[in-house]
Amino acid sequence: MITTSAKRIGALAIAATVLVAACGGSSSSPAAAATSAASAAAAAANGAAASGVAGPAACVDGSITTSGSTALQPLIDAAGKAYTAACPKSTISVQGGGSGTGLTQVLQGAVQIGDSDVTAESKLQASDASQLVDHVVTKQGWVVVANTGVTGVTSLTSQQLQDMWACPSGQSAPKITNWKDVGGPDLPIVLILRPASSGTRATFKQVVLNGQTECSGQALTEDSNGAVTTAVSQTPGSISVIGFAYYQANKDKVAAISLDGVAGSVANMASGTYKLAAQGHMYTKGQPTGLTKSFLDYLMSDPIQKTLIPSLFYAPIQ
Amino acid sequence: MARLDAPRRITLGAALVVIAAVVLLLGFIVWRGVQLFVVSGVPVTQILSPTWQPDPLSEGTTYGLLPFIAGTLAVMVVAAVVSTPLSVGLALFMAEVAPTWARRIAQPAMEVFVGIPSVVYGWLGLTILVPFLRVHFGWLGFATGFSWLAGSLVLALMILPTITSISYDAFVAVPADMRSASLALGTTRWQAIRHVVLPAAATGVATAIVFGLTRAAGEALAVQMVIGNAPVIPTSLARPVTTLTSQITLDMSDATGTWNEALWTMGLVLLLISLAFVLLIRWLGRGRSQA
Amino acid sequence: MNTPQGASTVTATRPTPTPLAIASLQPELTGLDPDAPVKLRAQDVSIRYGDRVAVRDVTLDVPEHSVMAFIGPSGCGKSTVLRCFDRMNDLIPGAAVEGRVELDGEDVYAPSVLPVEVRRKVGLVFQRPNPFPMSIYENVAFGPRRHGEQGKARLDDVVERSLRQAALWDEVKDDLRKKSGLSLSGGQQQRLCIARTLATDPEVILMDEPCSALDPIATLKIEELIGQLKVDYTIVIVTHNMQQAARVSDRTAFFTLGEDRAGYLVELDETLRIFTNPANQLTEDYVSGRFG
Amino acid sequence: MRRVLAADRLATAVLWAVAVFVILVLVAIIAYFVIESIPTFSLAFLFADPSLTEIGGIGPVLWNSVYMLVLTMLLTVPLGVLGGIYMAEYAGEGRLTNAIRFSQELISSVPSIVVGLFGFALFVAATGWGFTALGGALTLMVFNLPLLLRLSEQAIRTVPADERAASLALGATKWQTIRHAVLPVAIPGVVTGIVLTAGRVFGEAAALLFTAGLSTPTRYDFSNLNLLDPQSPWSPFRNATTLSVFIWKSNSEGLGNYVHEVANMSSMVLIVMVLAFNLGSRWLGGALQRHVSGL
Repeated sequence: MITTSAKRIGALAIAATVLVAACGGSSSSPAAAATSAASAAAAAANGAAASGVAGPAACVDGSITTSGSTALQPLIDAAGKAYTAACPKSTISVQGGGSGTGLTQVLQGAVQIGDSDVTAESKLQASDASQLVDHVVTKQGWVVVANTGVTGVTSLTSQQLQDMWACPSGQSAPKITNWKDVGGPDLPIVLILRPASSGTRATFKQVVLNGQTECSGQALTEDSNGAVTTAVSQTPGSISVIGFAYYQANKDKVAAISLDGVAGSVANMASGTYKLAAQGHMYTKGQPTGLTKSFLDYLMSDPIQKTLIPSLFYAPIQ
Repeated sequence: MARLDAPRRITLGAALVVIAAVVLLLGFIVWRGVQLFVVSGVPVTQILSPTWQPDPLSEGTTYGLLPFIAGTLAVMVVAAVVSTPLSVGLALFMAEVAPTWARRIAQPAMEVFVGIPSVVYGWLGLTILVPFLRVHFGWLGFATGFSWLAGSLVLALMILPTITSISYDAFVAVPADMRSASLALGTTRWQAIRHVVLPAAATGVATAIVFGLTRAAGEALAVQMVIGNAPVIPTSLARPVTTLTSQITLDMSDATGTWNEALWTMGLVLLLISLAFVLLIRWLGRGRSQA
Repeated sequence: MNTPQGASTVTATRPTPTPLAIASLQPELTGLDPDAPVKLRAQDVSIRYGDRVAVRDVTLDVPEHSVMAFIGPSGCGKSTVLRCFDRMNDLIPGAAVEGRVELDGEDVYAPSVLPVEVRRKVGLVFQRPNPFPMSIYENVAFGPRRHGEQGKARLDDVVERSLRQAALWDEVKDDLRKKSGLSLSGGQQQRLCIARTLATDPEVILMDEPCSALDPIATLKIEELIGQLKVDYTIVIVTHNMQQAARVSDRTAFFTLGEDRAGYLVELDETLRIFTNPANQLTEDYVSGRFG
Repeated sequence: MRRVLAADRLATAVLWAVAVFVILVLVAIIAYFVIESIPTFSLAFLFADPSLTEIGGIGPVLWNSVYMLVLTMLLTVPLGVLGGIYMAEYAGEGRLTNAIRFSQELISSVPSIVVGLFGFALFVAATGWGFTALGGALTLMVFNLPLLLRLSEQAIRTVPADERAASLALGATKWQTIRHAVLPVAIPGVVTGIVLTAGRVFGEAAALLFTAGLSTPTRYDFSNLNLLDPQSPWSPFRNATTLSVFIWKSNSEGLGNYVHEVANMSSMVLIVMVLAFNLGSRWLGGALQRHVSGL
């Protein structure tokens, strides 16, 4: 376990982190400060132009890294860019890696914020999860998408999806293996899964499959939203689940399928009628301070919740 | 031990770093790799199960590594089978047949081949090979293109320069005398290659192939991009399979707890596979030095 | 072709016919058969490596069932000339042969002639013993096998006969298949190489300093062997060792380097004559040890 | 006879065909990337910041590749060359030498993903550094050091024994001999070894996924020379996605629109860099050889 090893060398590690963070945070040699100030205006203009989003009310200097959910990544990345564009003396590195990465790494202190599609309690041992503080910053949704060659299927029910995805006990194949059984062309269904450890897969399993196990034996498994999108766009008869933002960026490459008659849209998600959605969590180890706190506060502020979040196809937290 | 002068001590220290790194690496991987059994109490025999059901939320959690081990070996062996004739043929060409001008092209070309990063091969496989297999060989069962064969072909290309350059060295090491002797007996060039050069270089070529296999077993990203990553025992070249390395890259970042420990166990298994190859290479080398 | 230089111009300093004619004048002295047909012939042969002329304008005849020795200082092109008889020069990039090389009156460089065919009739024994890294038996059987001989009994016969001819049979007969050719001593290895050549049933055996890597006793054995082999074969031997040339050969050709660093044939005569009363001053100087 | 000759001709033809095929594949790969890149490539791509939503650029990751290369080499070269000197000059045959050699062979066959896991556990988690260029460089060192040590050893071993004997006969000490007689002659070989090792840093991705990080900070301020400041592009204590990792990442995390173009152009840049490296090293090796032998 990573955690035990980390604990053992804990004291040393914390000392090192503090040292590095301290040096990093307080470092502003006169020369660097001058240059930074000079480029601040340009950078701010640049950033604002790029995101069209106002920066935070007050800047905090420093450097933080967030990692985790690739579904949340576009949002946090854009927010981070908007923040650092306005505050040139801060650095916010946004990494993907997956929800488990985010949770594990924030627990280890490797990053300051861990982004996750699922709660820490569902991923970590209770003793570890209790060290983390949850910040729900947004609501995110996923769209069931199929290859564009699958015509005539615009909506599927949860039951149909279960029959396509889940293995009846003792069976090695799902009940429905051909699109013609759900009103589509005579074409075998190719399931494309995310890794079993992914938050997207966990949410889909919980919300749509009622916890039934996927038939992974004959399915493809792809690493991330991006890889899934590529695979679905290429593979005839394929079906998978991707985040709203990834769908919006690839509308012409994959075909969206409504769930129980409800289209996957920000409005439907915000109103609560679209069920394939989950809260976006950002975890810190203990209460946040400094730039971490400032950034989390910024994420809850109007420019993000009212402007950026809808523009990137997430839903705001009321 | 005699007293060491300063330069000797310093250079020795540098060399010892290599041993230290190996000991540390072995220690770490072994330590983390056995956590699955020691801490989580999973029986060692369970890793030989064909069922990979690591999700703690599902019932019947089973950490069977057989699909990954079998997949790794399967992908690797087919890659070697595809790559060996090409690379040994190319090495023979460069060593025995090529006129000077052709050698001047082939040699730097091999170096460039070695230099192309594996992600580039993976990307090529994903954008060209996978669709190609699906479109043109769909009738053979390549429903998606992501397949055992796709992984093996990408790997075959990647290990080609490795096998080529090592077997080239083996061919060049065969004394020119041997070839002349054969030719002077009135054999054709091919007879000389077939009956003198190839047998004399056989252990060198075998070593080259094992080196290629080692590299194939360890490659992660390129394979993961084209193989489909289905945790099943490989049965058809046209179906998706998975390997130890690709499962590690897929799950390492997201898996926690016992699941995470199982991934480290996969790392340990990989390490044991490469250890076996190193011993095999040493054994081959010993055979050669005795001959 | 250029105007003839080398051999012809040099011998022209004495009003005598060609060297071969001299030999034929004294059959009773040498025991040579003046009517023996010519086995190998080089006529105005020049050999170049790229731009460099290695040997120029060599003309000589080797009669059947005799031994001819090539002697001369290092780099004079003896081996180069030797190797044009079995077209082994073809293997050197950039090597080009001009003039005419004949085996039994046929041009071995004619476009229709394959090197492989020439080499089956003309065997070559190398300076350093070079047995294959396989058993003694396989070494000897190598040539016949490649030439299509499959029958085990016949192969056994060929191996035994060749090893006997090479005077090696008694020393190796007990571990023909057990021992590697490389496990033999240097002299044995060289005799194995000779046996290997004999097994292909050649008509001519070329030997390129076959004893230079051997000790005196092994050398002696090889020399005895050459004496026995000339009954059935035509032999050309390149040697640095003048006593060896004197001991084993019937005729001797002396080569040297010209001003232009290209080798040429100075004189060819029966061996006794070359070592006792050579026609050319250069030859005299060389055989008497004054240069070379 | 005829069959034998036919077999010879056939075999020759097959070997030619194999060679032509392989070279054509290589040419096709390079041509593919060049052709695919031309429509979208601009010089700005080399310097601009990456973007999730538009084509962006690879400025920072290119810088990171170079930075990681230099950092890794700073760590690897002194140890590798000194270790090579030990193996070539001091080590006799013995258990220690055997252990070092076995370690070399073992590490060079350990999958890079396993080395990456090791680096993650040690340099990321245990040290508490998080994902840093330094952690990545140390990880790369772990599996480049044995290679460099081996190559330097070989280069030093090829120096003729006469050179050593001559120096020792003049009364020089062993170290003086190594320093002034052996090393100067071995330098071209050692440099070739260094370049070969360096080439692997460019291409490595799997070992860096879990060590140097996947994020690409933007807005590098090159006047910030504070090496401990994670904002400084010069600092080893910062995330450093290299070009190879970036290609993998853009496939898996890119938002979609320009993934193809970005990955193709990045691959082309990577291949061109590797090519340049190769040619450069040949040229450098040749020049050094002439320089040394001319002395």
